[in-house]
Amino acid sequence: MRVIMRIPEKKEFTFSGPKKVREILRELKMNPEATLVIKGNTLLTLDDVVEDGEEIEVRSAISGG
Amino acid sequence: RLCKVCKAKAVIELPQHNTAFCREHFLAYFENQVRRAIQDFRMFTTEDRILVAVSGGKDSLVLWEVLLRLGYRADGLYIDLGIGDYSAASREKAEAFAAARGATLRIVSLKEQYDVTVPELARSLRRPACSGCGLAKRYLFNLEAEKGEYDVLATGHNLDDEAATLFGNVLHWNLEALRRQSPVLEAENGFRRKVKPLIRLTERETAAYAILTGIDYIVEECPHAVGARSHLYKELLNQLELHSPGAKRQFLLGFYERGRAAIEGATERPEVRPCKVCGQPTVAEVCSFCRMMQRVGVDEVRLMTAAGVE
Amino acid sequence: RLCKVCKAKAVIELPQHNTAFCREHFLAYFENQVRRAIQDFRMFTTEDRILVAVSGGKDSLVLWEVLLRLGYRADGLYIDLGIGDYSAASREKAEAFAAARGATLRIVSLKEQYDVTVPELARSLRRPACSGCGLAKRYLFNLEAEKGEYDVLATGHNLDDEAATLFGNVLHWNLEALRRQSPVLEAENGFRRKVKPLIRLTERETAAYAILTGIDYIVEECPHAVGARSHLYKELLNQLELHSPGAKRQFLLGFYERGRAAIEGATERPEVRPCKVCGQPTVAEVCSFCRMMQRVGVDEVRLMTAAGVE
Ligand SMILES: [Zn+2]
Ligand SMILES: [Zn+2]
Ligand SMILES: [Zn+2]
Ligand SMILES: [Zn+2]
Repeated sequence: MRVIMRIPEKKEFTFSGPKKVREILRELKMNPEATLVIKGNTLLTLDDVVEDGEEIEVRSAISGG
Repeated sequence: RLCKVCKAKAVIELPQHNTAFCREHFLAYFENQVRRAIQDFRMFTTEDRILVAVSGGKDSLVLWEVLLRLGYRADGLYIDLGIGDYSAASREKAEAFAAARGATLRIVSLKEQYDVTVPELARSLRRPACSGCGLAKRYLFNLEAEKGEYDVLATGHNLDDEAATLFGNVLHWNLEALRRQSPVLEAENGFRRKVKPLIRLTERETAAYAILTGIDYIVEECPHAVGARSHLYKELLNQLELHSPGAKRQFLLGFYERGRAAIEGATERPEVRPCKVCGQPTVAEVCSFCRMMQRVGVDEVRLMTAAGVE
Repeated sequence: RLCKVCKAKAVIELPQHNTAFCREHFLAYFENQVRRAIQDFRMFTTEDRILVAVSGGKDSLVLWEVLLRLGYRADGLYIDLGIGDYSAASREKAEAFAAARGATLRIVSLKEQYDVTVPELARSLRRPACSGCGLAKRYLFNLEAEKGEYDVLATGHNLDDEAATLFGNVLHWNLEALRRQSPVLEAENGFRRKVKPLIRLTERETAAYAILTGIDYIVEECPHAVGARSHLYKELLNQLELHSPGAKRQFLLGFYERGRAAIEGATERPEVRPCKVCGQPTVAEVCSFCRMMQRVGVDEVRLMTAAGVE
């Protein structure tokens, strides 16, 4: 699977699936309290599973201001 | 995980409420929280004309969207600060949002009105860009609201923004800032009424609302905001939240309910009067915006003209 | 890195003061900070008889050591809570410390006086052990000070302890607790004067002082304290400190200088009177210690006898 991050900088990761969202966030060291996982036009919860060949975006919800 | 209301598959978990929602019920929950903030703090009614400060980011666009959905009379104000590609891209998002909804977007450009941009300000003043930027935004927001005769100014500050500010104010025991921190600042001495309808919702919730309603916002951060102190405070509060869900919310709402009143009586309110140059309210002879602009070479006539003073 | 004073090799760096010290100058710095806290907050004089609450841990033994070195009249009080090996080991440390210095150590045993231990209390009450433990310590400390006619009670709370407590109180906006949080609580209504002379020094500094002066303290934590909320607060504050050295200190001392006064006026002081059973001060009819003990079967006569009431 492809995991895309846009902020603070553009990055891309590849994981082998199936894998739970919770696991993906743990490996990326992202705090679930400040993160959304986007697939298409919807969101995934921590127990959702991402399969090989799928693409998701992990987006930090923290912004300045 | 299933939606608490309809048992359909959930799209978002909210540990602070120990719950989860499907798309439909999350949007309903979100709009309800905004409605509740507006009512609890008596922010405005459907009669009032509201000006929303729109940056092109998630919070301000989501706020505008929800106010329109709830039937309020809300226009947007975009302030173009001339921060290169970032300003261009964020302005486009704001314009596209307004056009798609047939909503009114007012635009003020620092470059057009004062022939200076935020990066230029920062360079001449040798100050961090964010301080000049915040000052300019506050000033122009109030000025434009006056010109457009709006009753209320609304900003998209969310729970995380406010909790981080509160954390910083408490760490330094800045009593004056604590007194001023409020979901509603009443109109007085030439300042318009100011409100923050998103204070019951976290940053993560506003981002989720934007994604689930298809609001196209600028994801990139302002290049000047990187490494800001408020990020550190937000991170620490989110770590706390991870261990005790709801802690952030309790911290902020508890302050509004009890802490603020306790501190309010102990600080003095400075006297406010009109700026000798532009007429906007200030505690000095000349307001800090005019002083900043004069230091970078903007002349008095231009400041007066932009402010609509003869 | 070299000692700021004498340029010998440093043994400790203090980022919050942007400095480093050799052994000798660190000890001098440390004792000076204690002296300064005592003076700034007018804690006590060389005339006063001081009772130090000694747990066998680093903070209380270091406090006792410094007070003796500075020439104060300080005795120790060890309260044996009956927490298995932990109590036995910590009591030994306290006794050895006193013996080596020819200092007076008073000992009170919960088991001997009331025939109950903290683990038994926790089991019967089905409450976390720490709540009963804190209550018992506070009660017996005050009672013993009265019996021994001490002028002041001193505890080893350090900057991290106090900053963590403050953080918790602020997170919950517990105004009553904020009002009571102070380096000095004046004597009133049967409570003796209480002071915290280590509040200008961090946990790391007190540990360093113990090690460099060869004080043998109990390193293990009380088995009940593991995972306490205050640990999380300390960790978060230490992360903050890493990014802005001095932030913890500023937070705590700023509260004492400005925040506390602002909040003090806004809270009401509850009325205090003697407990109907033991005569110790309380805001209820019967004090919370006596109520707790009665709930686990300790009878009134025993409570009265232990308190020296006829
Ligand atoms: Zn649903
Ligand atoms: Zn002005
Ligand atoms: Zn030295
Ligand atoms: Zn009693």
